[in-house]
Amino acid sequence: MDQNPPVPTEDPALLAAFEARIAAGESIEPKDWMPERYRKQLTRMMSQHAHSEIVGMLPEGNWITRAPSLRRKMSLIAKVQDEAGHGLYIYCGTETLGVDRHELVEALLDGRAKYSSIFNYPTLSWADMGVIGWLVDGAAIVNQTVLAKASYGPYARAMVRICKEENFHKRQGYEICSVLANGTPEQKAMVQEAFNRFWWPSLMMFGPSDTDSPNSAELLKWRVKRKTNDELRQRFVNLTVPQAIAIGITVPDPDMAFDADTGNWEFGEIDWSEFFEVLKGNGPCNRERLDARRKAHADGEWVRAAATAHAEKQKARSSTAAA
Amino acid sequence: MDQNPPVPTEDPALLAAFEARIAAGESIEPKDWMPERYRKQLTRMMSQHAHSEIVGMLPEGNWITRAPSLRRKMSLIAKVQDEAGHGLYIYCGTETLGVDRHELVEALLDGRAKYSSIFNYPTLSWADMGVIGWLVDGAAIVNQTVLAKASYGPYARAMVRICKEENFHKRQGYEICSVLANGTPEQKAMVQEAFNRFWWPSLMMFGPSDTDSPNSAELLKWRVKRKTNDELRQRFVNLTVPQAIAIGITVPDPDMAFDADTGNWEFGEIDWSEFFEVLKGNGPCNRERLDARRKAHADGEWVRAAATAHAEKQKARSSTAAA
Amino acid sequence: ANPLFEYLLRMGDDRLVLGHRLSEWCGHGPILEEDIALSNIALDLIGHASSLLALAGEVEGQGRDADKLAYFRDAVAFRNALLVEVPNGDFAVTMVRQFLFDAYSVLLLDALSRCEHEGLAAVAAKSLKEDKYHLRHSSEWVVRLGDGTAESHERAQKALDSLWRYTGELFDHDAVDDAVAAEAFIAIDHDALHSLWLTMVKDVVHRATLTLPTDPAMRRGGRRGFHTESLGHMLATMQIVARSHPGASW
Amino acid sequence: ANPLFEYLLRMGDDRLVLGHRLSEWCGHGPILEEDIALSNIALDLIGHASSLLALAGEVEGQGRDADKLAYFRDAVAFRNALLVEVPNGDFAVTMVRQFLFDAYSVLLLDALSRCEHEGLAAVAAKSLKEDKYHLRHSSEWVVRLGDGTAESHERAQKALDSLWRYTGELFDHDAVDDAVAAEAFIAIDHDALHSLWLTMVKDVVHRATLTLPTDPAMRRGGRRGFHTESLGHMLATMQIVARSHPGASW
Repeated sequence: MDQNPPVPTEDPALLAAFEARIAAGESIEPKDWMPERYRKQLTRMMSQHAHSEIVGMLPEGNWITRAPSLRRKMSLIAKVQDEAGHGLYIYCGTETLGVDRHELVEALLDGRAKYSSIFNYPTLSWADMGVIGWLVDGAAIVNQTVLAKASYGPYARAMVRICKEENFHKRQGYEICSVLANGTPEQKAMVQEAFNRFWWPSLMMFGPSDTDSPNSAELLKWRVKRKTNDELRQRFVNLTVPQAIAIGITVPDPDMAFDADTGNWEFGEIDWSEFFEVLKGNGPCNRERLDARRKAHADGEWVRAAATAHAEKQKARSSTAAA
Repeated sequence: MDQNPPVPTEDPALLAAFEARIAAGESIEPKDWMPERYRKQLTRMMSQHAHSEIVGMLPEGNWITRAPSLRRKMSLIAKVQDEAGHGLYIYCGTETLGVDRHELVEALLDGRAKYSSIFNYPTLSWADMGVIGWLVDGAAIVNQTVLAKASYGPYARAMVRICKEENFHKRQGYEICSVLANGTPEQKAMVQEAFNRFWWPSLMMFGPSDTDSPNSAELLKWRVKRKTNDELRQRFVNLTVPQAIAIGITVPDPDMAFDADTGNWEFGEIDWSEFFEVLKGNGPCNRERLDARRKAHADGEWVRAAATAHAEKQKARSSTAAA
Repeated sequence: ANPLFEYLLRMGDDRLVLGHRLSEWCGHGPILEEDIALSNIALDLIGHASSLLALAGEVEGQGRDADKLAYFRDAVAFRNALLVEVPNGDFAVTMVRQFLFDAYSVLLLDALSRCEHEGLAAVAAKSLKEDKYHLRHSSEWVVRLGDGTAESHERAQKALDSLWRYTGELFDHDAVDDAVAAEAFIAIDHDALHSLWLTMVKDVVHRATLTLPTDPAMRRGGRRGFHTESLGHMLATMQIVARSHPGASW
Repeated sequence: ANPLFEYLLRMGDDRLVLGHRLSEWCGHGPILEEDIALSNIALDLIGHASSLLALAGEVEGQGRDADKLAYFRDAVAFRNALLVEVPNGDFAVTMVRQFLFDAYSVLLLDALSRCEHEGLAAVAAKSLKEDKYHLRHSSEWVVRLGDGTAESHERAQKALDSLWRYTGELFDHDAVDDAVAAEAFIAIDHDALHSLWLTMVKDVVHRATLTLPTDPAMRRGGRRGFHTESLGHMLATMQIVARSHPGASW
């Protein structure tokens, strides 16, 4: 999908009407006219989001078989299952924009489609399960709460539904961390170490400063994006740092300091080179994530073929029966 | 391989000379004349022994990756490696009888060849590693010490070499059990439970009472077999029971009692139905053992083909170079 | 020594082990919708296991709760049937294994929901609803695979042939069953159960255009702790974190 | 905090993890003679690991012996290079991985056998002999596979392509290396090592009729505990018995 195709010639009257609707805060629905670029941007955002949910099942799925209590095991299965459901739901949303789900899946497996960079980090301890719920779902919620007022109706509504579940996941993740932070010395060390690994990558989830982000201006204009990356990132930091303090977790940032005037927790410079490496496909797990999805897809080929064949046989039988 | 083929007509003079040599305690070597049945019996015994060593790598190989100390890990790898070496050595021995190793392997993978029944039992705890060394190698040694005086030279010599290593394995196995028996309550329970599982099956390793064993009479005559199954079994029990008592392990046999007159530890009735089920292929692990060997063989096909292809290329190159 | 404890362990371990096996599919299913379905079933089964093991722990009366039983017993102490511990294999093995178990479980729980042990009857009744969904799902898949493509048919038949030997154990009855019948009024007619199960299975196998295997020798031992070598490896993964932090809370 | 301890951990963990991976082949090798050879190499490596970890524990001075370090650390505390933890894959992956490591290890141990830390120099000298056999064995196999059949060639190339990204890490040098050079007089010229290694590798790759991969981005992190997701699963199996009986002797 092009990021910057030549701007197709849109009917100026239609375009003006469209932008007026946006400015008035109206919801754009599937059957409404929309500029081609708007359709493309929405497709890109929604498909990236869906891919993120699907790929996001893997880092957490990695710990299901090792979850240390039956309750945590069940919660984790349910969380991963929710993510699959979110992915499905958003894929259905992309279909309202005229995109075939199978094309999207192919783009993902080919390595052409993007998904949230955070899922290219490996999960190395049980504590990652708490930290991911807390920080990653937490960051996603900050992003999505705002998207819930996005101009495209199906996307906005999907965000409302998904946010509800993700708020629950975030609370559960924080609870896991809280129990660990109040546990044995080994558990305390485990959760601090996990937090140290995920802190900066979760700040990077909001994307680079908008001056560096090619899509931002357009998306803000169309109210697809409602806040800048930096604004959202700051909101996330302000929410999260007190939570960390409350359970005795240290933020691995020597430059972090509370600014009483702004009410912001000021933080240090982000090393964006890591982010761009991950985006390029050179993150810790990029290859493993894609390999896992490809394997599942390839291994499942005969199963899907069987389901299709059986459905066709059933159809043929009922036609015959009806005839 | 037939157990009871029609007796081929052997030259009575050659047969008489052969039996005289046996009676005199002479060693029969590969180039000596031997009755066809003798050749067949030896091939059967030796190939079963080789197969047993190879299949026997699996129950112990099952715990290499979980060995709880570096020293035990290394010992176990070495033990399994020794077994592979024994198998190889005996396969070479069968080649002196004119049998192709690949035919033997094929017979094993096809399920046509026999191997010691004991290896059809699964290894379910770390303590099994101690118990197997102690009881299974222990029983094998009792069998083999006698076979070391067997009439067929290559087999007798193989037994001498192998027995040396197996004595070491037996002592190591007993030492593992001793440490467990003197360890934590959980370790004590673990080794007692493992002993309970392997006791009766190791008694069965000596085979049924000779009245029930089709090959015994002939093998005794030809000094391939030197003692009856029951004699060997009793010897094993007499050796082993005091060893168990010494480390506080209870033999799971309510009928066990020491007979001061004979000096034998008398033991209860063996349930031979289990043995015959295992022989028939219905033991706990028969299928898994064969599946594992078949998989290794099948997965290794391309590797063996590569080695052959490369060797041929090398040969062609040196011929060309020489030419 | 405590037959009701043993009995509940058997039921709890069946569902814990099977639920864990199913959970190994998360994120690796052949279809997204199926990933969700398998996760659902895994969730249900682990929930049932949780209730059953909790009940077992109460009956044992030595302070062991469901987690203690799940995470701190070795393989030889597990009492699940061998069927549920066999590795997932391909999707056909997973679905055939599931179907063979679901058919048994629905019949068993239906009978148990009417037994006189209140605690067990309640758990059975509650779990039965979900089991019926499981059975519908797995039998539909067995039919889909058996009567799908040539490849899926072959895989399904292979699965059925290799798993059949584990089905006898589900209907065994021993001293533990006799004791709970006498002491706790949990009286299951195993032969009748087996007969009903066979009828259900034959029907689905037939609709799936598969062939019912002829009885090979049945493999048993799980009810007495004589497991296959797979269980130990499965438990290594399942228990490692809990065992690495004895006494810790999660 | 203790760079020499970190350094020895890196070396010990490399050989422990690689030795463990190789030991997974026992009983499953493609040829009986090769089963024996792989076991031999696994044995040697675990022996080297044992010595190195014992030395590490002494240097750390907190009472941890080799077993304590091997069995009671979590994945994030391991310091092996990523190359050695990747799953065995097929025989080509195993052999290529082995060759890439053996070439590095022989050069490293040769240099270390002359370093001024007596304990380490002794371990290095002793291990070097065995490593040379390993290198001969693995390079012969890489050639055999690369210049064998079309299938073995393809598998060997695939293996090389997928493992190449882990080789950069072997020659990284960081503050730990600087510190041990300064404090313990263990000064390895990593660039020179890399250069020599590349020469050896190119020679074998050429004889194997394989193509040297072009540098993709290198994967690193093992030296700081940022492992792949494979290591944790490997350790679950490796450590489960020891962890289940804390404080016990074996």
